[in-house]
Amino acid sequence: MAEQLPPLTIQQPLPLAFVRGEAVLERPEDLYIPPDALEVLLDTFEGPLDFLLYLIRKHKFDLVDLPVNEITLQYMEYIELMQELNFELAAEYLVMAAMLAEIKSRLLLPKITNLEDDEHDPRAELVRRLQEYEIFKQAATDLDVLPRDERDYFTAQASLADNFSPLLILPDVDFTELISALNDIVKRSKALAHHHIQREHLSTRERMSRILDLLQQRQGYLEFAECFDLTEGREGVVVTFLAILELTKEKLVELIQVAPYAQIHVKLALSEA
Amino acid sequence: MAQKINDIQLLQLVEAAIFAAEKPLSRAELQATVLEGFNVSAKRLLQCLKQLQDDYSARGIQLMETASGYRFQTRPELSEPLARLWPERSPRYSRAVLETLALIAYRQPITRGEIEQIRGVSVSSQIMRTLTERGWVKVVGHKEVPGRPGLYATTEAFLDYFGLRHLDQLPPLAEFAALQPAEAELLTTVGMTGELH
Amino acid sequence: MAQKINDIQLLQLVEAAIFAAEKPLSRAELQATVLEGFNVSAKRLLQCLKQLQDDYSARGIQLMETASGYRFQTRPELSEPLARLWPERSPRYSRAVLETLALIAYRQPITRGEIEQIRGVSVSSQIMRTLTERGWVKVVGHKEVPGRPGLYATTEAFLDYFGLRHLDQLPPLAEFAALQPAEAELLTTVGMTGELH
Repeated sequence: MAEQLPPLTIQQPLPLAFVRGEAVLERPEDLYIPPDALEVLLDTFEGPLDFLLYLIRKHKFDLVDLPVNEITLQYMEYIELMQELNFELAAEYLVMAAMLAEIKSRLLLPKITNLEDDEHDPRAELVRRLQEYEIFKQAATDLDVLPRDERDYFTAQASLADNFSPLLILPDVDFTELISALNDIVKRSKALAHHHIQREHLSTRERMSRILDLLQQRQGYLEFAECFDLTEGREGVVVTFLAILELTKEKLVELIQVAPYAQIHVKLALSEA
Repeated sequence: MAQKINDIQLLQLVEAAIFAAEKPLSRAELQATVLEGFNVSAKRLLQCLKQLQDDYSARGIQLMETASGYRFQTRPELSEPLARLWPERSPRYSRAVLETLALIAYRQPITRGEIEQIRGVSVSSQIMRTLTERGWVKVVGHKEVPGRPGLYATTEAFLDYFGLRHLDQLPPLAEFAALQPAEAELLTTVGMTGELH
Repeated sequence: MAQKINDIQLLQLVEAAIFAAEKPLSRAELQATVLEGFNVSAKRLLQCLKQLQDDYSARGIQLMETASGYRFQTRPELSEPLARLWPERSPRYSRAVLETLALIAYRQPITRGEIEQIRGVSVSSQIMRTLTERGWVKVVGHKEVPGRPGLYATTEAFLDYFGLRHLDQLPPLAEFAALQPAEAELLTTVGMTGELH
């Protein structure tokens, strides 16, 4: 990104800088920056720290042993230039200018404390912030080159087969709901109630269903004896007998005996038509 | 200045494109997008797609050609276990469904008309379908009256669901028989009332 | 009453499930959905996934494990021709967005104020909204200082998007130790300054 920037105005010869022990001499550069280039410049930087880092790297200053005088001078020149050109500068740039000026003035004061104490170097905080920012600036770049979805790879998906249907989770019914539904019917139907209150064993009705079901499986024809399951005992036989009587009465089945003492058959009732 | 692409690269690219596209890709679309600039002949592309079809023939997904193009889809045999990835909770049963179920349980075998008579409102086909699809009721016969209406009864699945061994484990409803006036009358008339207990 | 499933059926089912799911599937999710009722041991499932990884190693798509689970994705080498399937889709993010995201990723949980302090500029609401809407960051709590600012952290979706399983798979920060002010101060005090650079 930095390489694409327009040449910067340098109004004074640059000092010698030492990078990893190597002396570097920068030559003065062109004084003129076109105003729209400055605007691009402002948009390029993510704030004063980014801008300062750019200046430091450009002039190959040592970040740890920051030459505050030079960097302040460089920084101020740009800020003043931009202000002269009426660019709207973010407040952060002006705060940074003030901070640099303050550090510079403090460095000019006679040092009272012992020199080896880093904590009293007025530059320390700024250097720390620059270092920290630079590391996250790099982290952002690293993050950007990580292979990522929708750019470097795409999710591979398959459609569902045509016969697919989602799993239907059927609602649960509580036993008491069933009973309360029934009670509602009873209450509602009070008007219809007959005086003769009959109580019927549900087992009879259940057996009626079973016999009908069996008749359906046997093409509507059963020997009377086949309806009974003797292993059920006496009670079972009675229930079955009552069920057959009830089915006959409701005209759902017919009992057929072709001759006296002949086998009785149970037959599904057929409509007259 | 067409670029060269070998058979393996072609296969990978076509495979990846069909998997990544949101909709089926036709051969023309493949040529116009991912294969643009590679100058792959129609015959070569067809061979490549045939190869892919073979490669996936024994896998959990298959390459299918639909009207709008090629797409991968899951094997039809896997639909049932895959359905568990998309469970859909159906809404609770309405009062009408529960009342109908209760009437079938206590008055089986019973026709829809008889249920309507007791409930005093019509019973929609949807209600009967809901209960039948749930496997709780079934038609055990037809009443020999005009229209031959189905006679509904509860199933073993119904008993299982409610943890019952027999229907008579349902709480007795003394008042219940009173709801069938016609029948009650009949029973009284033929004097069999006592024997029914 | 667990059903039996042979190795081929298991492979097909797991393969189809990962391909059909809209999002990455974890082993736990596979067990709880498509494998429910099959009683497949953790070891066997892992072997099956390893087998799938091998099967696809030379194909146009690959089986990847990200933070939230397994998914198939196209080979990164194919991104250029594949991108032609979506001419309009090429999400680029500004440096401001990326720096903010990097700070949240490496320094989470972090407040917007802390991000601004490190970046030396204000962080617009638009940036936070972009990151939140993408589902990459979320507020995980509030710092107990005046104004109770939200503490931001990255999400699983962030890891998924960058194909990572854990945060520690992020590229390491350069000289991170030197940057923790409290730590740096402590080190300075004990005379270790020299080693920090």
